[in-house]
Amino acid sequence: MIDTNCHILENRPVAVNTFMLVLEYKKKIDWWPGQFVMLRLTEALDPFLRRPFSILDLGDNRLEILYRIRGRATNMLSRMGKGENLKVLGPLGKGFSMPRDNEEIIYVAGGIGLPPVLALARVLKRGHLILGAKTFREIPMLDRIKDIDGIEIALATEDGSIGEKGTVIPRFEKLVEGFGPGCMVYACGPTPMLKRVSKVSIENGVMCEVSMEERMGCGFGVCHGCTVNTLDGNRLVCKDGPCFDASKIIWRT
Amino acid sequence: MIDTNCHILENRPVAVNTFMLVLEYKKKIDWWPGQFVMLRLTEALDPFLRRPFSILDLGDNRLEILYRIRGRATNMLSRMGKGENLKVLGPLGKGFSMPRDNEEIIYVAGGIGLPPVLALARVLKRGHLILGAKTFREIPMLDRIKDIDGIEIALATEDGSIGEKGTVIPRFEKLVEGFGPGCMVYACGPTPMLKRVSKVSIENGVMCEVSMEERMGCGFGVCHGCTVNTLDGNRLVCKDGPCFDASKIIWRT
Amino acid sequence: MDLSLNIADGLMLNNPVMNASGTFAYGREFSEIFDLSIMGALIPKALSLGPRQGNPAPRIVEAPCGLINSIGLENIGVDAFLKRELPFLKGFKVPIIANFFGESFEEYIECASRLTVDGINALEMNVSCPNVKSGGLEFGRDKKVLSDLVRMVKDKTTKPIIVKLPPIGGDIVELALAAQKAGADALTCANTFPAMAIDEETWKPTLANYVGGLSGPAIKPIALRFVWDIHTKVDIPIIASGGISSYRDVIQFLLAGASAVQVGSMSLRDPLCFKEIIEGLRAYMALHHIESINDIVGKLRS
Amino acid sequence: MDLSLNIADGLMLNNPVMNASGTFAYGREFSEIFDLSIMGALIPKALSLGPRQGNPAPRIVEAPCGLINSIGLENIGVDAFLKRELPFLKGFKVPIIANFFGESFEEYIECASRLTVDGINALEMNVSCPNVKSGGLEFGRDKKVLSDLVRMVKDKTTKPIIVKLPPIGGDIVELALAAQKAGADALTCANTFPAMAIDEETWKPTLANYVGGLSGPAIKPIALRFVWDIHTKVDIPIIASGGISSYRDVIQFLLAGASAVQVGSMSLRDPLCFKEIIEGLRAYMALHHIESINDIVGKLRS
Ligand SMILES: Cc1cc2nc3c(=O)[nH]c(=O)nc-3n(C[C@H](O)[C@H](O)[C@H](O)COP(=O)(O)OP(=O)(O)OC[C@H]3O[C@@H](n4cnc5c(N)ncnc54)[C@H](O)[C@@H]3O)c2cc1C
Ligand SMILES: Cc1cc2nc3c(=O)[nH]c(=O)nc-3n(C[C@H](O)[C@H](O)[C@H](O)COP(=O)(O)OP(=O)(O)OC[C@H]3O[C@@H](n4cnc5c(N)ncnc54)[C@H](O)[C@@H]3O)c2cc1C
Ligand SMILES: Cc1cc2nc3c(=O)[nH]c(=O)nc-3n(C[C@H](O)[C@H](O)[C@H](O)COP(=O)(O)O)c2cc1C
Ligand SMILES: Cc1cc2nc3c(=O)[nH]c(=O)nc-3n(C[C@H](O)[C@H](O)[C@H](O)COP(=O)(O)O)c2cc1C
Ligand code: FES
Ligand code: FES
Repeated sequence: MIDTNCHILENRPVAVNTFMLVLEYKKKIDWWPGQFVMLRLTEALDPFLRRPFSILDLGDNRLEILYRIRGRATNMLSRMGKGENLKVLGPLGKGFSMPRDNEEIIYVAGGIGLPPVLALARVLKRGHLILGAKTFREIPMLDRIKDIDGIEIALATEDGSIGEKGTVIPRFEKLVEGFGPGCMVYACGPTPMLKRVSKVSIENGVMCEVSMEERMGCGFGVCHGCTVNTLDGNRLVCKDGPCFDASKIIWRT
Repeated sequence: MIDTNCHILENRPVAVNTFMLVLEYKKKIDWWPGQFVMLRLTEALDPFLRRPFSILDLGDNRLEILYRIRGRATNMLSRMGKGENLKVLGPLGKGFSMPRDNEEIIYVAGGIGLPPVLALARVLKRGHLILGAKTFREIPMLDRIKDIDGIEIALATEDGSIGEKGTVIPRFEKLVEGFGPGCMVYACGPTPMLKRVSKVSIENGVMCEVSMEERMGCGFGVCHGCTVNTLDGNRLVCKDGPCFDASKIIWRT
Repeated sequence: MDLSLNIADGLMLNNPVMNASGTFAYGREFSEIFDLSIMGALIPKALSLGPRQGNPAPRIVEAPCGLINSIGLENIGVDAFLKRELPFLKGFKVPIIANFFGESFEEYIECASRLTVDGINALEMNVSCPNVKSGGLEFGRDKKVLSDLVRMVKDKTTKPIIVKLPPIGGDIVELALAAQKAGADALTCANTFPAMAIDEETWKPTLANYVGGLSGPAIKPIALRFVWDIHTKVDIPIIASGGISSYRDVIQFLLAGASAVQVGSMSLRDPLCFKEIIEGLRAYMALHHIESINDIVGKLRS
Repeated sequence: MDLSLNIADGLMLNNPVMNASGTFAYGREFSEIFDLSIMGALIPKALSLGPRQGNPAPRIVEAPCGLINSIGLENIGVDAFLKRELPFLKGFKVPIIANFFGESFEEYIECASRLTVDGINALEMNVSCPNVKSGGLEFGRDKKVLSDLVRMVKDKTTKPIIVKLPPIGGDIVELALAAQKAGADALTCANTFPAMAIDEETWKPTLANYVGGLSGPAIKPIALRFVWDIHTKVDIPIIASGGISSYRDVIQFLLAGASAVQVGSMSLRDPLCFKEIIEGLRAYMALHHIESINDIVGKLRS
C-alpha cells in the first residue's frame, strides 16, 4: 500500500451516470482483483474523507476505475478533467481468492458492482459472467466485456432492454444447479442481490465470495468504521475484506 | 451586482507568484476602477468564504484579474486551469472618484496594489504612475504598463533592480510638491505605504484616495466584518469603499 | 402543497426559511439581489438599547467549512432601527422577528418593551451576551439567570418570545427546559460556538478581539444533534440555526424536530442561497408528494 | 534544535506530535506505512476491562470538514491488549499512553490498575463514557463525579493520569480545574462533539446508533479556544486534540498553551500526515530560529 499523486488521463462517460477514470500511476505495485484504492479528490478539506473504488485494471503506468455517480464526491469527480490531480492510496484490502483447478467459475455483477468481478474475469480468463442492470443504457463498455478471452457472458436487465428480463438470479440458479458443488462463485452488487446469490450458493453447497460495501473512514483498518458482522465476529470490510466467504456473513436486515 | 458562473480562459504566471486570470464573463454590466469581485473557487465548502479581487478590466465577455499568491485560496486558484469554473459576485463596492478637470493625477501602487490603480490609469489615460515593488521580477506585465496612452511611469524597487532604489515615497513627494494642491492622488498597496502616501498628501493639501484592504465575510455589506475606522465612524470596506478619502481614515497602529 | 407553518400567535410563516440575525444587516443589501417577500421571516441584526460600535477589525476570519466572527454586536440601536429600518422591512409583508440583547436585565426589558410595536411579529432574545453584573458570564449560560431573564421580558411584551440558546458552557437541554418553563414561545437552536484563530506567522490571534463565534457548515452536525435532543424534551417549536447550506439540510433539521430554520453563514458566501433553498424545498416536496411541511417535522424514522 | 518536552514524570516526548486514540487501532497498520519511532507518543485504541463489540454499522459518516463516528468503543479488552499488542508497540521505543474507560467507577479503577505495567508510560482517561449507575450521564459531564473518578484512579496507579475532557454539556474550564484538583497530571482537550447525521432520502439517521461524535478540522477553532481558555486557568500540561491537520495547526495550538497535540481524523484521510507534520514543525523551527519547542508553548502575542 502506497499513497501517490496521480494525474487524470481520461475521465469520460461510458454509460448513464457512469464514468471510466484513467489515472497515470507511475509506481510499480502488485495487486489482485477485488482490491481497491482510496481516492482523495482535493487538497481542500471538503470532501474530507477519501472514497473507495475497486481497481478495474492497474499496470503500464495506468490505473483504471469504473465509477457511478452516487453522491457528492462522485459528482465532483465526474466534473474533473484531464491533468487534474488525485491522491491514490492503495492497493487496499484482500481481493478475491484463487479458484481451485478445473472448477467452473460464475461471476455475478449487479450494477456498479461490475468492476471487481470484471477485473477477476479478465485475469482468470475462464468462466461465466452474469451481469445485471436496470436497463441497457446503464451497462458500460459492453463491447469490451463481450470480448474477454474465455468468458461467457449473460445479461439481465430489469426492463428487458437487453438480455433476459428481470434479475440475474434465475440464470444464476440455473448455472449453479447445473455445475453443482464443484463450482466457485464471485459476486459484487447491491446487498439484496448479494444476499440472494449467497443463499443460492450455500443451498447448492457451492463456495461463494462476495465483495462487500460499507461506509469507510480510512480504508486501511485503523478507524474500525467499516465493520461487517460475521460468524467469526466483527470483521473490517477494508482490511479483512472487501471479499468475504459468503457463508460467514451475518446480513443486516 | 450579479452572481455568475465563469469559465477560466487563462490563468498564467506574469511575475513571481503573480498570475493573470482571465474569465469568460458573459453578462453586460457597468463597472468602474476600484471596484472588485468576490470569487468562489469551488462548490465544495472549503475554502468557505469567497475572496475579494479588484477588477483589472471587464468587457468584451472578459474579466481580467491580476493576483498574487498569499495564502490558501490564492494558492489553490493558481493551480486551476483553463475550462474550470469560478463563481463571480460583482462588481462590488465604490470605485475611485473622478478627478476634477485639468488636475494633475498621481497614481501610486505598491506590490499587488497595482490592479485598481492600473485600471484607473488605463481609463483616465493621463497622469503619473509610480509603481513600487521589492524587485524587478515581482513587477507584472511591464510592457503593457509602459505602453498605456498618456501615462508616465516611474518605478522603484527595494533592491534597485529596476527604477529608483527604495520605496515609491521619495519620487511621490517630489511629484506632489511640484504639482501642489491642484493634484489628485490615487493609491493602493501595503498599509505602511498607504499611510505615508496619505500623510504626504494631506501635508501638501492634496486630495488623496486610498483603496483599503480588510478581511471580508461577504463583500456586499451584510456581515459588517470589514470595518474601517473613519472620522465619520465605522465604515465598510466592501460597501462604503474600498476607495476612501485618505483624510478620513483613522489608521490602526 | 403547503409550506406554511405556525410558530406562535402572530407568527405564521409562509415557509420555514428565515435568515439568521447578523448576516443580513437590516435587509437593504439583500433586497437589491432578490425579492425579500419570498422569505419565511426576516430577522434584522441584533439590536441594543443604544447604538454600538462593535469590536475593532479584523473581526472576521475563515475557518474550515465556516468562519469565526467577532463583530461585537455592532448596531444602530433600537430607536434608530424603528425609525429608519423597520418601515422599509415592513414593505415586504413578511413576519419580522427582532433580535435583541442587553448587558443587564434592565436593558433587555427596556429593549423588549420598545420593540413591542406594530410591524414586529416576535422578539428573538440573544442571550449570548456577557452579563456585566455577574462578571461577564453570559446570560444564557446559567439556567436560573436565563429563566429570570425570560420571565421578566415576557412580562413586558405581548409579542412571542424566542430564546436563542448558546451552544456551549452548559447543558443545552436543561437551558431549553428552563426557557420553556419561564414562558418562552419558541427556541432558536443555536448561536455560534466560542472559537479562536491564531496566525502562526505573527504569533497573534487573528481577530483583534482574540476570540469569536464559529458558524457555518462545520457546526451543522452538532446543531442537528442539539435540535434532536431538545425536540424529544420540549413542547415549544424549535427554530434551527447552525450551518444550514442547502434544502437537504433543511429537510434534515425538520426531520430532527425543527419547525423552521435560519440561514446565516451560507448567505455570506452565496447570497442567492435563500432562493435556491426555498425552491429546492418546494421541488423536494413535489417529488416526494408531501402535502404539508408539517408532515416532515419530527418525522425521523427508525 | 530541540523538539522534546516533558509532560509528566515518566512521560518525556521526543516531539509534541502523538496520534489520537481510536484512529490508530493498535498501531500495526500505520507501522507498515511509516516508522512509528518518529512519533512523540503512541496511543492505542480505548481499552475496557473486557472486549467490546461496539455499535452496529453504519458507524462512520462524513461531515463538512470532518466526520461523525459511533464506533462505540469497540476493543479487545485490557488483557488481550497487554498480551498481544503491547509487546509489539514497545518495540518502537516511544512512550505509550494507554487510553481507557469503564462503565462504572470499579471498571475504571480495575482497568487503571491492570494497565500499571512496564512499557506503559501514562494513562489517558476517556471520561466521555456513559455512567451506567447515574442513568447514562457521562462521567465527564459532572465536576463532582469527574473529580471522584480521577481521585480514585490516581490512588490505584503510579502512572501519570491524563484526563481527556468532553467538550460539551458542562463548562470545560471548570471540568479542567476539577480534574487538576483531583490530581490529574495532564489534560487532553478535547474529545469529539456530540453530533448527528440524517439521510433526507430515507428519513433515517445515517448512523445505526443515531448519534455519534464529530471530529476533524471542523472543530479545530473550538478546540483552540478551549485550550486557550483552559491554559490561562490551570497549571498542568494540556494536550490538544481536535481537528489538527498540519504543522501550522500544531504551532497555533502550542501558542495557545498546549504542550503537545494529538492527530486523529486527519490521519484517516492522509496516513502520512504524521511525518509531514513533524517534518513541517522542524522546518518551521529552523526557519524561525526557534531553539526549543518550549519557546512556543503559550507564547501568544498581543
Ligand atoms: C470496497 C469498495 C469498492 C467500491 N468500488 C466502487 C467502484 O469500483 N465503482 C463505484 O462506482 N463505486 C464503488 N464503491 C462505492 C463508492 O465508494 C461510493 O459510491 C462512493 O463512496 C460514494 O461517494 P459520494 O460522496 O459520491 O456519495 P455520498 O454522498 O457519500 O453517499 C451517497 C450514498 O451512497 C452510499 N455510500 C456512500 N459511501 C458508501 C460506501 N463506502 N459504501 C457503501 N455505500 C456508500 C450511501 O448510501 C449514501 O447515501 C465501492 C465501495 C467500496 C466500499
Ligand atoms: C477590495 C480588495 C481587493 C483586492 N484585490 C486584489 C487583487 O486585485 N489582487 C490580489 O492579488 N489580491 C487582492 N486582494 C487581496 C486578496 O483578497 C487576498 O490576497 C486573498 O483574499 C487572500 O486569500 P488566501 O486564501 O490566499 O489567503 P489567506 O490564507 O486567507 O490569508 C493569507 C494572509 O493574507 C491576508 N489577507 C487575507 N485576506 C485578506 C483580505 N481580504 N484583506 C487583507 N488581507 C487579507 C492576511 O494577512 C492573511 O494572513 C484584494 C483585497 C481586497 C479587500
Ligand atoms: C457575522 C455574524 C454576525 C452575527 N451576529 C449575530 C447577532 O447579531 N445576533 C445573533 O443572535 N446571532 C448572530 N450571529 C449568529 C447567527 O445568527 C447564527 O445563529 C449562526 O451564525 C449560526 O448559523 P449559520 O451557521 O447559518 O451562520 C452572527 C453570525 C455571524 C456569522
Ligand atoms: C473513529 C474514531 C474513534 C475514536 N475513538 C476514540 C477512543 O477510543 N477513545 C478516545 O478517547 N477518543 C476517541 N476518538 C476521539 C479522538 O481520539 C480525538 O480526540 C477526536 O477525534 C478529535 O481529534 P481529531 O479531530 O484530530 O480527530 C475517536 C475518534 C474517531 C474519529
Ligand atoms: S474504513 Fe477504517 S477500518 Fe475500515
Ligand atoms: S465583507 Fe461583509 S460587510 Fe464587508
